[in-house]
Amino acid sequence: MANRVTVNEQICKGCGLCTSVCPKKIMVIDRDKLNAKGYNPATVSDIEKCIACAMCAIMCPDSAIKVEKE
Amino acid sequence: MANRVTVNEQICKGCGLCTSVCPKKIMVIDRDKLNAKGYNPATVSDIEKCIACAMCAIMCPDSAIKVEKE
Amino acid sequence: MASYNMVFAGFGGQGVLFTGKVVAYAGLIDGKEVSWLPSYGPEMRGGTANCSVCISDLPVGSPLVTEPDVLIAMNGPSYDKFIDAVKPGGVVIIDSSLVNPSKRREDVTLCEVPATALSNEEHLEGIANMILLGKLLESTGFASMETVEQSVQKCVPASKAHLLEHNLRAIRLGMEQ
Amino acid sequence: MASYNMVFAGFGGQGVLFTGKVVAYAGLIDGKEVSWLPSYGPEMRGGTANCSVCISDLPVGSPLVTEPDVLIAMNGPSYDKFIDAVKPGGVVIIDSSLVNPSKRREDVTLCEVPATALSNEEHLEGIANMILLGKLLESTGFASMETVEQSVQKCVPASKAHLLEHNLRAIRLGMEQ
Amino acid sequence: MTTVYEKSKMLTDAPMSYCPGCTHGIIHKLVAESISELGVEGRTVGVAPVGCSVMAYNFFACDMVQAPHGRAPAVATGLARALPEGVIFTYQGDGDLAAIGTAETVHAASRGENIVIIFVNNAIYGMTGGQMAPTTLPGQVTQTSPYGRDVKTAGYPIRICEMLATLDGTAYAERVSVNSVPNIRKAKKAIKKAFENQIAGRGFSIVEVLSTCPTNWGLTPVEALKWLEENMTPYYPLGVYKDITAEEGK
Amino acid sequence: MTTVYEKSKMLTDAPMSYCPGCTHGIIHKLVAESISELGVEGRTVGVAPVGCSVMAYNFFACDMVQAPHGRAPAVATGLARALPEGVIFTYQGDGDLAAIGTAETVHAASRGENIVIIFVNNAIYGMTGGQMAPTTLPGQVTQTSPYGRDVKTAGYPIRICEMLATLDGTAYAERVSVNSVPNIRKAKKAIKKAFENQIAGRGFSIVEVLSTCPTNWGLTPVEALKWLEENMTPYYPLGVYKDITAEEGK
Amino acid sequence: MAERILMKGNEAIAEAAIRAGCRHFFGYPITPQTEVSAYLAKRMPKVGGCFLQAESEVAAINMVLGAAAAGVRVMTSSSSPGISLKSEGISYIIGSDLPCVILNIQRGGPGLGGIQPSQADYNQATKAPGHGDAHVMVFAPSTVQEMVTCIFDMFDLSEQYRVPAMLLGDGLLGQMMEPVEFPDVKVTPAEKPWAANGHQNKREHNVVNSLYLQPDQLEAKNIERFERYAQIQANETRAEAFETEDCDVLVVAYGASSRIARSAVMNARAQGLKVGLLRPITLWPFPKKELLKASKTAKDILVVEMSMGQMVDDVKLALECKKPVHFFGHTGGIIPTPAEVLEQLKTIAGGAAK
Amino acid sequence: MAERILMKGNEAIAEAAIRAGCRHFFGYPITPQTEVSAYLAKRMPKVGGCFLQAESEVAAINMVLGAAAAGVRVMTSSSSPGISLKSEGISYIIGSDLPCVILNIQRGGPGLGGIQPSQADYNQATKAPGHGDAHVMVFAPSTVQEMVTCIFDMFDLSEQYRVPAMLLGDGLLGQMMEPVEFPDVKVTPAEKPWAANGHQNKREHNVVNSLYLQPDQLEAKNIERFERYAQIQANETRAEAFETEDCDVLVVAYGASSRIARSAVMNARAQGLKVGLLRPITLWPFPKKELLKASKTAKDILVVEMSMGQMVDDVKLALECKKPVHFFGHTGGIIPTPAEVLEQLKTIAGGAAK
Ligand SMILES: Cc1ncc(C[n+]2csc(CCOP(=O)(O)OP(=O)(O)O)c2C)c(N)n1
Ligand SMILES: Cc1ncc(C[n+]2csc(CCOP(=O)(O)OP(=O)(O)O)c2C)c(N)n1
Ligand code: SF4
Ligand code: SF4
Ligand code: SF4
Ligand code: SF4
Repeated sequence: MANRVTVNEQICKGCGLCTSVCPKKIMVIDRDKLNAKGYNPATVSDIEKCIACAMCAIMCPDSAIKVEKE
Repeated sequence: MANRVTVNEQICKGCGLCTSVCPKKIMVIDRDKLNAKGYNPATVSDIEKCIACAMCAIMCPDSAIKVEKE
Repeated sequence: MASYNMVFAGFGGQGVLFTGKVVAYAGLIDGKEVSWLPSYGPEMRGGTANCSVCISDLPVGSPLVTEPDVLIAMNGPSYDKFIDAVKPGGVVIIDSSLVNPSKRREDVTLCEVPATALSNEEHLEGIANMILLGKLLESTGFASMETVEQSVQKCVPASKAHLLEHNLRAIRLGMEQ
Repeated sequence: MASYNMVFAGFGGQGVLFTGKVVAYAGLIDGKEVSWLPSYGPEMRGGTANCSVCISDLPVGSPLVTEPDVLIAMNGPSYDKFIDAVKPGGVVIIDSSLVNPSKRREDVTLCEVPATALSNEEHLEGIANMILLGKLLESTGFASMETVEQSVQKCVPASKAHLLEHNLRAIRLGMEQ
Repeated sequence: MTTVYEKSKMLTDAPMSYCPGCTHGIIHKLVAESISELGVEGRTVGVAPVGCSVMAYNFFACDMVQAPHGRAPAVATGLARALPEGVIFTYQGDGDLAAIGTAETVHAASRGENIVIIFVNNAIYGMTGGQMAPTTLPGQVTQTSPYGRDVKTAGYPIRICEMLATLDGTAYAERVSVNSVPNIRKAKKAIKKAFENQIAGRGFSIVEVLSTCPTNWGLTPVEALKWLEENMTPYYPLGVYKDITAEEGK
Repeated sequence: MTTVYEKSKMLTDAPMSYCPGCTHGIIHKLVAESISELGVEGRTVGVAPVGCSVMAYNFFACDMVQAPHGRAPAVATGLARALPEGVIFTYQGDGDLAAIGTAETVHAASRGENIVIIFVNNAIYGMTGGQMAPTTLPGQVTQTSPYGRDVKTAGYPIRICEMLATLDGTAYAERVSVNSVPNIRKAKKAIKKAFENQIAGRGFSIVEVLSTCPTNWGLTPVEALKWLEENMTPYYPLGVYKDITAEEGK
Repeated sequence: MAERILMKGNEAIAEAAIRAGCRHFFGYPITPQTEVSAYLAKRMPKVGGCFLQAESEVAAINMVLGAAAAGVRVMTSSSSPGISLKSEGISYIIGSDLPCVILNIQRGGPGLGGIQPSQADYNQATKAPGHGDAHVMVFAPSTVQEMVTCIFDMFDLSEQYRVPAMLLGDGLLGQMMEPVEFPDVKVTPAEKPWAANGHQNKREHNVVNSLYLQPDQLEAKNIERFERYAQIQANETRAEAFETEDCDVLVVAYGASSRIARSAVMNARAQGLKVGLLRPITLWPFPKKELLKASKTAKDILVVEMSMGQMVDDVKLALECKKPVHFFGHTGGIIPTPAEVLEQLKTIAGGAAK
Repeated sequence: MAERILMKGNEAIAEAAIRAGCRHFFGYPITPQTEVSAYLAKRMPKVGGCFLQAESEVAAINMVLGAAAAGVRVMTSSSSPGISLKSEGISYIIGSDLPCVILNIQRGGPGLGGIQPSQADYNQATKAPGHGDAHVMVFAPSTVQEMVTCIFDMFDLSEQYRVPAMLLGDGLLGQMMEPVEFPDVKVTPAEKPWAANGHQNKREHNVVNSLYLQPDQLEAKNIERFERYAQIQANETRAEAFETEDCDVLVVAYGASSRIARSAVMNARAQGLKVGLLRPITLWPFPKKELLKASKTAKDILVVEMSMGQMVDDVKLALECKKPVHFFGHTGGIIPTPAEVLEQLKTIAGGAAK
């Protein structure tokens, strides 16, 4: 079983800071989605690779990310 | 002939700063005189001893002293 | 029509303020009384932007358009915000690539132009607004094409003169929609 | 006399403000309406100080005395400044050790008390003002000696209580002049 | 599952009004987490400035007062004097703190006022649309330095920590950055330490946080992090400028 | 006979309004002599503060502007920008410069504004009757620190030269004293140098002059000189805190 | 009742504040009100209170904002130029609905002006204490004793209505000594559930704020505040009428100038002139109904001020311009004399008699 | 005449200032007037002028004082809270008899308030721009073009009378674009023998000052200044009358709200209502005689403002309270609509008809 990363898509502003710090490069902006405020939210492309380092969450200015460890 | 020290008695406030720095102790407050503002002006007690060092004049906050050298 | 009261609305960055300015300048060139008023303040950042434009034969009173004859909406929130205010009989032009008009009104003319899609197809990236302007021109005739051309010339800064032709092409494209 | 309007004037440091306060307090002890108003501001420093004191059966209007019934002048400039303002029939008390009354008025009573000289003689250094207060008491009877004694007690701060007797002695001395 | 990271309870649910990728949000988190970890939410009163963080009163879950532009240290002084048990902090931008608020900042420090100042230095006026700040770098283009800041007419940037460190009342002054995860971790430590100082009554603590303004710098959020690192940190060296606890330790 | 010393022509005939023995008068002389010796009376504009020296406009024989309390550096900035050929100086007390005028002082320095500031530090508010100043020494009794300045509630004195020396815009900052003839001679050199800097366009120069306030210190003028030396100089060390000409020279 | 003692106006205010439960004072020195600070610097430490000399008037008023936001009784003091500097802060305090007491012991203006008594900040105090639609309650006592009673009321009313209260005095009232006694009342400050003093995890977080980015919210806030203003105008006007029952000429004057006017009225009565005095004690709210009542028999009104004539308009408006309103005053620190006012009264009465 | 171009109000002011010979600007950013600074930051260096962003509004107004004292044309700009901060400096500038131009592009208040258009600083501008007996000339243009013409006049008149001039605009006028053309006039600033710009050993030293410690001197100075004020009141009032000849109801409104009022009047006329508009262009001096003339036939007056009603009193006073004065307005940044004003006009006209 994998770790869990939850992005609050309504709060996310698609700034990409999380994606820039993810050591596994699995945090990505989802260009296909648009939230109510008009932003493309971040999402995890491959949760299996997640090491729960929480770099993304620490970096997120909007506290949109929750990281849980197996 | 001696040096000349002129105290503008109307301007002098009798503060005594000049007397405190005179190396020859010849600059004194004249307790017998009172100027229009109610101050006892400074005066030179013994001009012969004056070395025209101008210490008194340099110290005088009210520019009341003029020093001339022989 | 003696006067046009228009609202241009969308996300910041979509060029709605610029579009409004081109329209106002066209009015000026035609010798009309005109005004242009942007929304301003922090809500502009990351949020929506809009401006009011008035073109009239008489001096403009309030430059703030609260009951537009014409609404150009470039995103959903803007459409939602202004659609109810449009005067009966008014014209509403939307970028249908971005706006999915949830609410429809029977008493206004709705022009749906997939401006963003078109701009991408036609290598006119970033000037979907000019396509909508073309549609506005076509549907209201608020000015002549020549006037609008002059107006665009006025509004495009010298440093970006090379984009002039692009803009005009986009307007023409919009007129054909 | 229903009211006294007095001016106390001299150099800063001569205690004119304090004298005025003692007089005002005496009025208060006697159940009168009183006021005390100092001159204030930078001109006080190194310059002259003065205060207005009113004692009256009725509420005091302007606490600023412009036409004194009584003037106590402790230096020449003060005498010169206020002598013309004294009401005809008024009383003028001067420290004649310090004031040489250049101008004399026929219509006022002038009491010349060599207060400074006296105070030095009588080992009452620095309280020439109290000697003048004694003279004031004697010449106007604005209050009783008992009242003034109480007043001095009020006005001398606890830390200086040992000076009380000196003050009273000075006042008595002044009354005898 | 164990939670490795989640939103601090000292932050309200109100979505933050900052631009996408603006590091104001990160700094908010660090402040909230520090207060929360120290368990003093209930007696904390924060002071919001005028600037992009003017609505900080909506984001922090402690009592908050909104101050006039630049006067947060004075407002905090009033609070601190009225609430001896209170934990008082201000959150201020560089225009707020280092321009209009210079006197209030210097004097709160000089008085050793028992408050924490979180000083967000983003080298520009964010809220009003990108004017030159006292901290704008030489040559930097802003709305009011359109040809680049010319030090000959517009003067030099002010290094606040260095300046305040000269004052006897300053207990703690450190400059940190939030441009990377390691720096964020250091920033968190500094901010927490400032609050610890406050709780211990050590007096005036300021943490200067280098921050981004992607919107007015005209960069993407990620570019902005890099610009900060490459341009701001050389001019504003990170580090501790004063720490009376360290001095005491000596 | 040759004149060894006489009243400067840059001083008017108006008798000075200072208390007997107040060293404001000495500092006036040094300013006047410096301007006179540099031959720039005709293009000098001075700014008078609010404080005992408020009427400096009556004493200096150059054009003068009276500024609101603390704002002399801003007024001087306006003058300097309007008169590129002007020689602009301010003359300010410690309440004026270091309390209410802190922001204006720091920013004029930071801008490297081409002005001279003569800063008269007498550790008290003279004109208003002896209140605590930012420069009042710990323990010093004043009207508003009647039990002696308690640094725990009233804060610490500010050392202005040290603080301004941290700013890039400051060209020259020196602290001098006028409590003795040798010190007066040094003070004169410093003041003259500040004006030379101004004339050469080197930017912001400040000379802090330790001065007495016999009246509000409750001392005789001569005692006051001694008090200054014994109490103020230890806290406010004399010396050069910044000098770009020296740095250039290196 | 306690003993009557002689006290300077400035000191009496300071003592009254302490007795009214004020334990926080933030100020900056300025003539002619320095005694307020000097007194409190001595007294506050003895009663466990806080006296702080701020670095400026701007800082002082914002310290007041902070302390008031925390819910304590707080006061600040200044004189004319310092009040101008405070006007942004005052506007914020108004906009944040905070209670506090502000003293303006006026001096001559404009600019640095002078330091002698003046009443030339009337318009600023009553009409524009800061930017925006904003008012403070303005009290204008005329004796040292009344300064004391006003201070008690000001703290109470300010809390009751959540509107700052300003005492508009002047150098004359601040500097003079008069007998005064301090009432022996128990003070009970209002509950302040809105205060930002730490929620102790027991309630939602409080916010003290004057920002409303949505115009409709800002308008609603302003309208709500003006409803409180209307209550104040209805319930809190104060004035004293003196010899007004049958007056032909009514003098209107407040504060220091009302003392002079009162003497003039007494002298005029002694000379058989039917004149009276209406002395507003609150300047905002302006005592309209009191003025209407006092002026019933009057044919002419004479306003006496230590300014170029600032209250005149309020008098005219209160009377709906139905009676001629004359003005006499001095400005710049000159105190009018009773004789000058009497002169005016004679001229007007003479004119009216014709 | 030059070409008509589209320009924002704020930018047009800035350009007009440059063309009026202003080469010195000191300001501090604040919404909604930032474009003034932004424009001048670009333009000033090109014309050899000085644009300086001060560290605060307090510093900015004192830089203005310094530059004005040196004799140059100088301008500063701010919005409501910033103007409060400037009030001490403004009072000093008045007290020093210096000319300058001050912009207040008003926003909602009090306190931080909001950033949308407002007219709630009317009282501050016209009655108490600072402490003391003090006035500035206040201009209230209603179009971008008129802003330009006002700016030229303001520099000239300010120098002529040695009284600062304030442009009282608002966020609407500052932010909107309208066609504007710049007059091609040659500017000749007044001689300034009083300037503190270095005596060059050719004259006595000049002093720019507002301190007069002797009350009689301060009073004399104030009286002399009020004589200039009286001249301004006699000669410099400006207003525009629109459809007033036969009106039953006269609307009085200035600046942005006068535009709305004008639309309402046009609509009302179209509906047969006899209504007119008097638009004050100078607020101080208030155009009394123009108002009296315009209101000749009117039975009712309606004042429209973006505030809680601040000009109302001036209108009443000008009319000596002889006609009922109604008020309609919004505050806090809400812009009234012509329809709302029309509604009011109908109600009043209906009432009047009865
Ligand atoms: C007295 C006053 N002056 C100016 C303003 C306008 N203003 C609002 S925020 C701001 C500057 C904000 O910059 P900064 O403090 O650096 O914070 P940031 O927005 O960058 O976070 C200014 C000048 C104001 N509200 N009040
Ligand atoms: C705005 C304002 N605040 C306060 C004052 C009152 N005031 C006049 S001088 C002064 C302080 C003077 O002290 P300092 O600057 O140290 O000069 P000194 O008198 O000692 O030479 C103060 C507070 C004022 N005139 N204006
Ligand atoms: S950092 Fe946060 S706001 Fe930015 S993209 Fe990632 S989740 Fe979204
Ligand atoms: S120093 Fe000057 S003022 Fe003082 S006593 Fe000597 S001569 Fe007189
Ligand atoms: S303007 Fe700049 S500082 Fe303000 S929220 Fe946006 S990015 Fe952040
Ligand atoms: S009060 Fe002090 S500083 Fe002022 S003139 Fe007197 S001695 Fe000098």
